Amino acid sequence: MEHLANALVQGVMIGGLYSMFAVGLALIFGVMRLVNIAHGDLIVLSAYVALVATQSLGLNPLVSLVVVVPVMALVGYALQRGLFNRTMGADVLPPLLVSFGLSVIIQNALLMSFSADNRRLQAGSIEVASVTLTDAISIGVLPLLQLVLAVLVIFGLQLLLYRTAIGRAFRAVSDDPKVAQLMGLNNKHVFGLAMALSCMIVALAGVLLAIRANFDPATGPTRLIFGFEAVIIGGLTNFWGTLAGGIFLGVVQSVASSFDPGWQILAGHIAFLVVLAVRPNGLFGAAN
Amino acid sequence: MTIALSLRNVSKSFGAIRIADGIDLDISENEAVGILGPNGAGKTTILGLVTGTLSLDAGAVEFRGRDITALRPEQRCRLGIARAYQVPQPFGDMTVFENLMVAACFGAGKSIAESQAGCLEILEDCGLADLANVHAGRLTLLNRKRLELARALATKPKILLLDEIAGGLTQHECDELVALIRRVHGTGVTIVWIEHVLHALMSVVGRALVLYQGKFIADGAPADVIREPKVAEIYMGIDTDA
Amino acid sequence: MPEAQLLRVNALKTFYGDFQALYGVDIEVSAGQIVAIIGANGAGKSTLLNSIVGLNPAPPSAIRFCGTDIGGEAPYRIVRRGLTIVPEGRRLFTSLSVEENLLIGAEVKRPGEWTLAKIYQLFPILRDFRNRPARLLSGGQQQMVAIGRALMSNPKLLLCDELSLGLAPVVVKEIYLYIKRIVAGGVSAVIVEQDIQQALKIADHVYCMLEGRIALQGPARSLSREAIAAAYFGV
Amino acid sequence: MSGFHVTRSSTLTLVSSIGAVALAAVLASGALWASNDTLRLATDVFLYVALACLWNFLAGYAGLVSVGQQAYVGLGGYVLFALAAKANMPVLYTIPLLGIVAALLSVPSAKLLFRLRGAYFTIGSWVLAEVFRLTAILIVPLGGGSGMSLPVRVAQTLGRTPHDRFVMTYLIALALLLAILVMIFLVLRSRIGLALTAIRDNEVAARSNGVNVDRIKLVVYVAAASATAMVGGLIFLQRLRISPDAGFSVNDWTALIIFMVVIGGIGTFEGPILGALIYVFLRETLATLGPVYLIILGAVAIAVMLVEPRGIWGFVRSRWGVQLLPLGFFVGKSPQR
Repeated sequence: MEHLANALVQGVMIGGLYSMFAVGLALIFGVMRLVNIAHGDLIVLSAYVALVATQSLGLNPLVSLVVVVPVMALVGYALQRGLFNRTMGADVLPPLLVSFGLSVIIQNALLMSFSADNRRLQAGSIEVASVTLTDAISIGVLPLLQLVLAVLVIFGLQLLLYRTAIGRAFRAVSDDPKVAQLMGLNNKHVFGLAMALSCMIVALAGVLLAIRANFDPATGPTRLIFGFEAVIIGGLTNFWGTLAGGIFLGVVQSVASSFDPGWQILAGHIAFLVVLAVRPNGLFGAAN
Repeated sequence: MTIALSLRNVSKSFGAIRIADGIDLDISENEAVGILGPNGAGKTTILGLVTGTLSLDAGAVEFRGRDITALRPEQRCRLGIARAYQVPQPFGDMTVFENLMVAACFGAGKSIAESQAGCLEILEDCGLADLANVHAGRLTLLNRKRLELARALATKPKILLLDEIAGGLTQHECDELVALIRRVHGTGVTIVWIEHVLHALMSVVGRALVLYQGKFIADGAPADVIREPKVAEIYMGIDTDA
Repeated sequence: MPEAQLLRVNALKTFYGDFQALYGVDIEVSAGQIVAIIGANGAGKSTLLNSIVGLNPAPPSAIRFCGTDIGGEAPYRIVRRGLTIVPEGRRLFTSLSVEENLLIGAEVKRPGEWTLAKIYQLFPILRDFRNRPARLLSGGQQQMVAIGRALMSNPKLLLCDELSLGLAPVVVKEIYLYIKRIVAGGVSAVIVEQDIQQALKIADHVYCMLEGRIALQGPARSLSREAIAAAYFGV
Repeated sequence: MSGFHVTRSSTLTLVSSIGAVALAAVLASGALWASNDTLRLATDVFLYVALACLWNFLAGYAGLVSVGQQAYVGLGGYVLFALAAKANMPVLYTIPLLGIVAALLSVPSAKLLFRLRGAYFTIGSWVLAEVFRLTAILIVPLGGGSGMSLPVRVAQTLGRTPHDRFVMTYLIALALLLAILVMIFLVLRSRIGLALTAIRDNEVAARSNGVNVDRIKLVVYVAAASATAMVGGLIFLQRLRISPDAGFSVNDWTALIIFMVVIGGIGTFEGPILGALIYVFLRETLATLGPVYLIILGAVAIAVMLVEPRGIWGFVRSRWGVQLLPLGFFVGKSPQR
């Protein structure tokens, strides 16, 4: 029983990370109906940027966020203005294929620069620090930090969307991009900012992931899929739903893994397909 | 007389705008009905509710006594409900002839071989035969409207819903259109026609309805309906002081 | 002409793919004027407006605003120059509140007298509903928001596309009273209307479009009903 | 009577049809004269062309942009190995069975995936492929995570010498490719083909004209899955070895294929064939480049999407109005009037 409870707690923690993968995806879909297949590869790319920053500047990975987050924001803005904006239109095919091509390019560029070896960021003592709750359940400080950061990110995003001018612009462009530009908004710039913001969250998620688990150039697609599953399970309504979706996915994986590690990821996928079959609008989405 | 189409207590709004507010309406088999009303009154929306491209907030739609409220647009089309859109919706990368073939094969449920002759005939009727091989995306607005009508006819409809198809036509073209619609009506097809070009409408329909703020505020012989003061006030803007 | 010329559309042709919608349209608007553009469905009125605001491609010299060629510029740049539209069907941002809709209009940060306070002074009802989602307002109130949203950019010229669409006659009358008041305050306006009577009542100058061309134009008072009917229906 | 008549072919389509038949005959005769290396390369080409045409059928015609077709490639490979090595079924008989198994599995898959629209369908298809891959890892009798080889005795049923085996695989691959091309051609020429173009042009209008969009898409999805599995079976029959990572590789069976189709011309019949040929030509000339190779292909595909989304053949077709296959309708004036 305790063993199960521990799996549950760990699942909730990892779910925080998944929801961070997911909100970046949900944000750009919400603002510009773009699904970025390279999302997972951007997460891995940020991990490598952090790797370079820690090695060359001797920074602690958590401190390296000061570099990684702005770098990824620039990457995001540049990708949107240089690439995705040129494919936006009624047809979903061009942006999909372009982001898919980008995904393959990032993976192989990382493969060439860093080889296929497993990497990990060394964050020092925080990695092993933990809080013991009972004999069987202890919560790592790092996973806890992830969950807290995820909640903070989502809280911040909600504030940004509903309390700031840029958030208002995001929502206006999402409602009616044609009229938004007639009211003086530069949609391309707004889209660029949305992608930059998405990539900032990606950077945070990527660094946290890289401290916690091994990564290599090919791990991106799986992160994309986890994020996507969290979005769909969460129900596409708001970011809190996405957080719930991420936690649901984390718990399912963690509990399955406690029985047989081979089933961890498969169980998550199956849970997603079951949700799709039973409640296509998501577990936490509106019933309509 | 049997009823072709019924709306039963139909309601529909977009936000604060009420398009239909508990509408009841019966249209008989082989009737020809015109729908009038100011811009934005929701006439086009009513057609969308009948063809199933829009969903009702409340109420039911019946076709020949059968409740079709839950049916999808393609199912309603195959039952015999065809619509010519106000803003033409051609298949732009297909030729005019192929546009009709889609309607004949799927709307009327025929094979490719069975469809061809009928489609040619409709093209000639609608004055499009010489444009049969032209890609629909290259047609002028006028010809797109003709195609819209031709394609609706190719589904072999029992009821034909027309939305502003006479606008922009010259007098001669308008007369041809009226003659065509009368011919179609003559073969037993029920007609529901939204039109601002009144003289065209009046020469076809035997009954006119005026939609205003979610209700039909007038229903009767066209000549009587347009003389009603209420209708003149809200609809005939230019003629109120005449 | 003694008055300052604000907008000049010069031999504008517009195409949608292979389909030509405008065949060389000329229009002039002077400061302080209300110009009406009338015509049947499909005559090209909305196409003309969309070309002016930058939604359709146009050669630079085809549209001149305040002495600068602006044809083909991005819409948001044109707004910054002081040319705004109240779009057909209002097109409010449905998930934004009334006040947020108005604030979007102020994104371009053009200096001028129109502020939230002044909009609420003009349309007091909007102040009461400021935090409501815009989609829950009545048609007339939504039209006020749409006009207010456009005014928030402090335009020199306001384009109004089918203001009367879907509104009760009483409401239409009220909306046009507001337009008169706004123009009296120093903003010029181009109104596109199907309601001819309404257009004639308010406009200084009228253009009538037919099949992508200007079929008739002149000072509103000088045009006879017969001439308009002929130009309108092309008979 | 009507003064018009309908034809579906022109001189050009007649010539190209005869040319296609002649080309097929020449290719078939290759079994008699080609060397082992040529046969192997040609078999590769056939299988790539087949995958490209099938993906294009799905994405370019039915708008179902799947990045999960590797699910069916791997499925085909695994089922073939299971039937031939474990159940001792003659290899030739297994191939149609692969199609049937994949078709049966693809129906419930489609029912699930079709709940996701547009881009979400795309990622959903990837999840499904991952489910297939992770499931394969769990199946111990088929080698689990490390995969399995096809026993020599099974391979030898195709022919005693390596040359005989190459000839056999070559002929099966060619036959399968021709069958797939004919299938796609006939579907495009049928009512379904009309519906597919209509849906692509204007889905709302297609529905309003009686087209059951979901059913048409289901038919295409199932047909593509079934044929892809047969191609997958042949791919691994040629390789004699399969593993979950090789069988369900998104790079090998979907990314490369998508790049071929995009470069050649998505939504055209000829484009994927052209794209696959260009790919194999580049691979043979630039083989040593490694990952750079995928980067270049990806970049070219992106450039094509940005500059000319219709690809090389789409450009040729719109520029010169070439239509090699009798897919359209032509209405002519009858002479007697």
